[in-house]
Amino acid sequence: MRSVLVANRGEIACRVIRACTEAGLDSVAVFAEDEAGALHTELATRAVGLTGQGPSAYLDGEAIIAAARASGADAVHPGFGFLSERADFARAVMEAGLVWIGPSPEAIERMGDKMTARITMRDAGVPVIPGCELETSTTGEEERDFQSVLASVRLAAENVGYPLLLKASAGGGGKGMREVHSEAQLEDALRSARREAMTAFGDGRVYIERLLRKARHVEVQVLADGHGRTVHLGERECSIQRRHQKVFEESPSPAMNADLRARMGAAAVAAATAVDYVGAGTVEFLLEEDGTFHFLEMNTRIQVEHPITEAVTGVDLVAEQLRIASGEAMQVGDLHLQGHAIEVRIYAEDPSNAFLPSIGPLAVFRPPTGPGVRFDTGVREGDVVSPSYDPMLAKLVVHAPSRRQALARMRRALDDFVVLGTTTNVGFLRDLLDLSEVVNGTTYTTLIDEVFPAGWTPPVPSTAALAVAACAASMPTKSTSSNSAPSSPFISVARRLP
Amino acid sequence: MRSVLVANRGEIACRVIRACTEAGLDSVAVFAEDEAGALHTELATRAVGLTGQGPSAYLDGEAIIAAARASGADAVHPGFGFLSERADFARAVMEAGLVWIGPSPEAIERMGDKMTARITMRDAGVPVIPGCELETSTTGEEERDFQSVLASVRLAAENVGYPLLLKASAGGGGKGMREVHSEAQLEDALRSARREAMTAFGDGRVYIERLLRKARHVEVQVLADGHGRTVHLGERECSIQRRHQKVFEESPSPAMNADLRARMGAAAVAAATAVDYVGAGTVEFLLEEDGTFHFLEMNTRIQVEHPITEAVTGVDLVAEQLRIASGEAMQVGDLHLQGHAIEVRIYAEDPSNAFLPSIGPLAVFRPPTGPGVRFDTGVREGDVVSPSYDPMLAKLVVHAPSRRQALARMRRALDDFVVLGTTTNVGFLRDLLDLSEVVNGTTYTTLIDEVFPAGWTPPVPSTAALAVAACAASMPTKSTSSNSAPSSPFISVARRLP
Amino acid sequence: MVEFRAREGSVEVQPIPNDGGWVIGSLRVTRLDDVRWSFEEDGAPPRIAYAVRIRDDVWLHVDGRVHRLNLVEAGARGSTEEGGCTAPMPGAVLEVLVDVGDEVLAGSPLVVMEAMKMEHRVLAPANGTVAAVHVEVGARVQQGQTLIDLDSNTTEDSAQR
Amino acid sequence: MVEFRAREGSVEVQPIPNDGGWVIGSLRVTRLDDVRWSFEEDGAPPRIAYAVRIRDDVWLHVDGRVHRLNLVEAGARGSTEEGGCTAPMPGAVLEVLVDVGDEVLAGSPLVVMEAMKMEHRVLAPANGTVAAVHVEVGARVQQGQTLIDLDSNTTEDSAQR
Repeated sequence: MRSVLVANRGEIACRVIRACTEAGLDSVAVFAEDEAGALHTELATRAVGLTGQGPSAYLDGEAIIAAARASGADAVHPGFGFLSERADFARAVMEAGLVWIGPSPEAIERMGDKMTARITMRDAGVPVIPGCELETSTTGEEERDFQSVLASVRLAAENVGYPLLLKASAGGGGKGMREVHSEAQLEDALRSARREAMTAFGDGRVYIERLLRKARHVEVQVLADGHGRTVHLGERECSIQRRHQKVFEESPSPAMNADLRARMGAAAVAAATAVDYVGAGTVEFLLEEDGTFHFLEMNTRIQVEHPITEAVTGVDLVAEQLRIASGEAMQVGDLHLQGHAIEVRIYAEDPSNAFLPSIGPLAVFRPPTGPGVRFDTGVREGDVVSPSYDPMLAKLVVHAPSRRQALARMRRALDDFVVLGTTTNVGFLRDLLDLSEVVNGTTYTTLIDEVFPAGWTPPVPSTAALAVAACAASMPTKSTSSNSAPSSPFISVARRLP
Repeated sequence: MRSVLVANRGEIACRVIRACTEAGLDSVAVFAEDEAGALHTELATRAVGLTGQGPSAYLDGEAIIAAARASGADAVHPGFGFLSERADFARAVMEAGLVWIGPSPEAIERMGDKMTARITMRDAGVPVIPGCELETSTTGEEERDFQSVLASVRLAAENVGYPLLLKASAGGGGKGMREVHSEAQLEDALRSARREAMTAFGDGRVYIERLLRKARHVEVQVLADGHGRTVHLGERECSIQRRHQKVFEESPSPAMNADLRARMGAAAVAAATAVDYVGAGTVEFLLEEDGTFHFLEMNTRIQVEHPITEAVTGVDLVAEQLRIASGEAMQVGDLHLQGHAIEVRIYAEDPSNAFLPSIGPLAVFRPPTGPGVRFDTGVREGDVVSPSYDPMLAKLVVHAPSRRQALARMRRALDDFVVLGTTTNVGFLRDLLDLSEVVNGTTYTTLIDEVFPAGWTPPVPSTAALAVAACAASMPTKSTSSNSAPSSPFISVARRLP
Repeated sequence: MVEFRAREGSVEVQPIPNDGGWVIGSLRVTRLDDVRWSFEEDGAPPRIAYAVRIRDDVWLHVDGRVHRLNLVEAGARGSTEEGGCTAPMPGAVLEVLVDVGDEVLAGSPLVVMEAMKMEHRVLAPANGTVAAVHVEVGARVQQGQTLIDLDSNTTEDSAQR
Repeated sequence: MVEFRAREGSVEVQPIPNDGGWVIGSLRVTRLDDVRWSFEEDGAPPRIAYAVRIRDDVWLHVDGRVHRLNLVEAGARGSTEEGGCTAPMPGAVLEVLVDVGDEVLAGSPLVVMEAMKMEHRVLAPANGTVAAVHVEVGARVQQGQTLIDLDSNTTEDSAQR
């Protein structure tokens, strides 16, 4: 392995490219037409333009494999999202004679279809959430098909009981997932979940799980190499979510103890072993107040929140991915968790307006710095946030000796974070950190909805703030043109390091 | 303890101020007239101007105590350098009813006078370097006094043998220290060492130690609280120095093993205990190739290179200093070293011109970022480097799972570091990282002098570099005025966080 | 005179140029660079803020918080639409749930949009009758584009609620 | 035409404006923003550099390395002093080790300075005779200020070495 094509964009592309550089590997970035000059293209040894704008460019597996061949890359790292959990893409990469930096296509398939995953896990002795797989394979949009799916869903729902979760079998990241609290809501929820799943995954199949209230979302990081070793690297608590999107993650979980960690870790290793997993993966569980835990799903890729595990375990997960993909044994010692790490996701969204995605220029963008602060991003001051892509701009990670110190460090970091020109959730996150549930670590997945039922209200500016604003109003409007980077679809930019 | 005055400037002031904020304490910055608007003044809750320009302002203990009183601070953190190892200042702080964040004045005195420290350590069973203390107490500049000192130094030197080191008893940081390779050099060296020591410390006394060649500089971090607990936090290897100034530090030491660490750690704890030490301190040793180690000196303050210990131990040393000073027990568990950390010191100096300090605007200043990279600085783009202060601009610290990965990460970070407008040692450091001695960890204190006997030569620009430069030459010269910050000596600036 | 839209009504601020900076009541404001400002109140130490103007908004970071303040330009008032339901962001229309003449209650969904791979519902801002539908399924719309016109119910009705 | 001082002699570069950028031989250079530049050679992918001009110097960061390139302005040549020993940085004079008329060898110390709390020695650049001493102990000097004038020994002498 000498040169890795990173089939992604934004912060995770930058993260992987830096890991390649540090591993002595060349890196190849790809970019859509509307992302020429983006940070990840500059960090890479070489960058190749894709045809088309927006996410579809990054979803074109054939074009990406062609780019790998044209640029001399001999391996492909998919990051997360996009093609990372597409078994067909993994297979095509391997058939093109390239190294696929991820688990086998078979493992992706068995875990990617959530229904199959449920069954596999049950057979491996891993506890799953009470629920019901549906054998219906119809994925069409026709009303008659829909009515027949609805009938079987209604029947299954009666067995599982309300409230329940309707989940797309091909789903992930909250897409194609709907809470259903009564039979009356079922039809609308089913229609909407199937449509979202069809749009996102081209597969409208759904299944049902009992809705576990006040449960925690706790996931276990696993790592497996091609030499028969599979280990877990402790857990991440990701209970603070909004619309099933994680917002705040921490490691270790405040709900954890050594015995529970050993049991959940063993379950996660069993889950990975059941599909002959190789590489970095995450086994997600719901953890109930009484300590019962249930398999939720397995993410067969690097996770957004991987840095908090890196902080407390001292393991560089992306470096291990590269090492494992090149056929070496992992270099991971005994598990020892050091201190406490927290990640918050910085979204371009408006918490005071139903968290709708926001766009605009990053006219001022000064991320926090200092000891114990890690900031992973794919943007810099002067860039423009477009509506085409996922609104996650960055991940802010802190590591400190204790949970209390980590919370204090995160508050300090958020206070220091200056973003002007695009609305973000920074102020909302800062308020979130003061909630007693967050301070005490008694978090659960519906916390945000329950604490902010009417949304979040931004602070009223002080008189002094208005005075400064009035002076700033007399200044010329800040130029917000983005970098005049090359925009031809076939141009490629690169930086060569010595 | 509610509000801490930080009696320092630059990166260490910023470091301490952030620690105060995270500990829920207010912070008070002080600044010389030529440093109004400096970064540390902005980070603090409140900032107080001192009279005078340059280092002398920060050395005025009375003014600093007055500033603490005026601003309502109830504690003083000295950082390193300046007043940090001045027992009289520590005493004055305590007499003013303020908390001194450091060891007792008695401990500072006994370790600050290097001759007394040698004797104390010998008595405590800690091995010292073969050498000779000189009882001469004359500190005058008169030629007759000098001749009598010279006579006794000459006698002692014969006993110790050449080559030897002439060291100022009041010294530190390489000041007042001279290598003497033959009797012929003795007079010139003595005159020069005494003069430098008189200028820096107001105390010209010197002593003699045998010059240990190819020895490693290995220091042990200790932490002691007021509840009777003293621990060591592993070692730092600081062998790569230039003119006795550390340049590159790492932890753990490549020369260390568990047994040696236990023995050196025990010696360091014995050294601290011998002077009833409380707080964070560092016991420096010379480690010979055969594993023999000798006490060099104890630094009774936080050390420049403390971040590498923080990285591998997970302990926040400055937070512990604050905790211990407020009377609490330290919150440090069993020693567990995770991964490998390296620090390099970024100096405004010209490695191609005898490492002379350089000055200028930081016209472009883009520090490296990314996983495992910590950058502690007191400057930002647009600031101007003045000749008045120590030329250390920043510390670049990396943490990675292994030494090899840490070196790779540091190379990547140095490659990414853009500083234009002021000459720095970044290019030199980058070449240093490729030396086989650094790659293999076989470093010793005279490495730089031996590898770069004729200094360092910058790379020749490529044709492409010249072409870009020629285009940039056609642009208007970059405005390099510093921030038009308030400059009245009595003005104070502050930022209040919510 | 600078006027900002506030949660209710507007706020007027009159900075007076003075000695290289501005004075507003007991406050003194100084510009440090392109984006950094210093301000101090009588007796208190100066503090730092970041502020830039971008078109009709001033964006401000002070005391760890960001504010976006909308400038009311002379003669530009009343531009907010009454009864118009506009696209909250750029995206595609997935479903139109109402027809002209439909009576709707405040909060009921009118249009389903897709943006950034997520569905979003545009809700009725008040009780009313659909007066016009400006988009169809599949249409790409810009932020602020009017999707639906609503005739609000009479003031009497509203007052009764 | 732009001329830079090089280690030996000088280097001339002639950028030709072209299509919003410049062309220099087979290289094409484009400006991205205030400090960032893109350059590409025939066929190779573009690369990024940082470059700014500060008075008579261009500072450049490319391929992980910083270069400081001194511009030779028309008519500004020959300004480097021959035989003058100048202060390498601002600081204070601690000792003057020579008097007018002293013969000195290349590399022998002439003046001891103090700056940033460290001692530095100013050495003779060549063999010669001290022609003038411009500073005394305690004087504060600026960077580049002439401290000592040296009459270099004759060309024959130098040639013999």
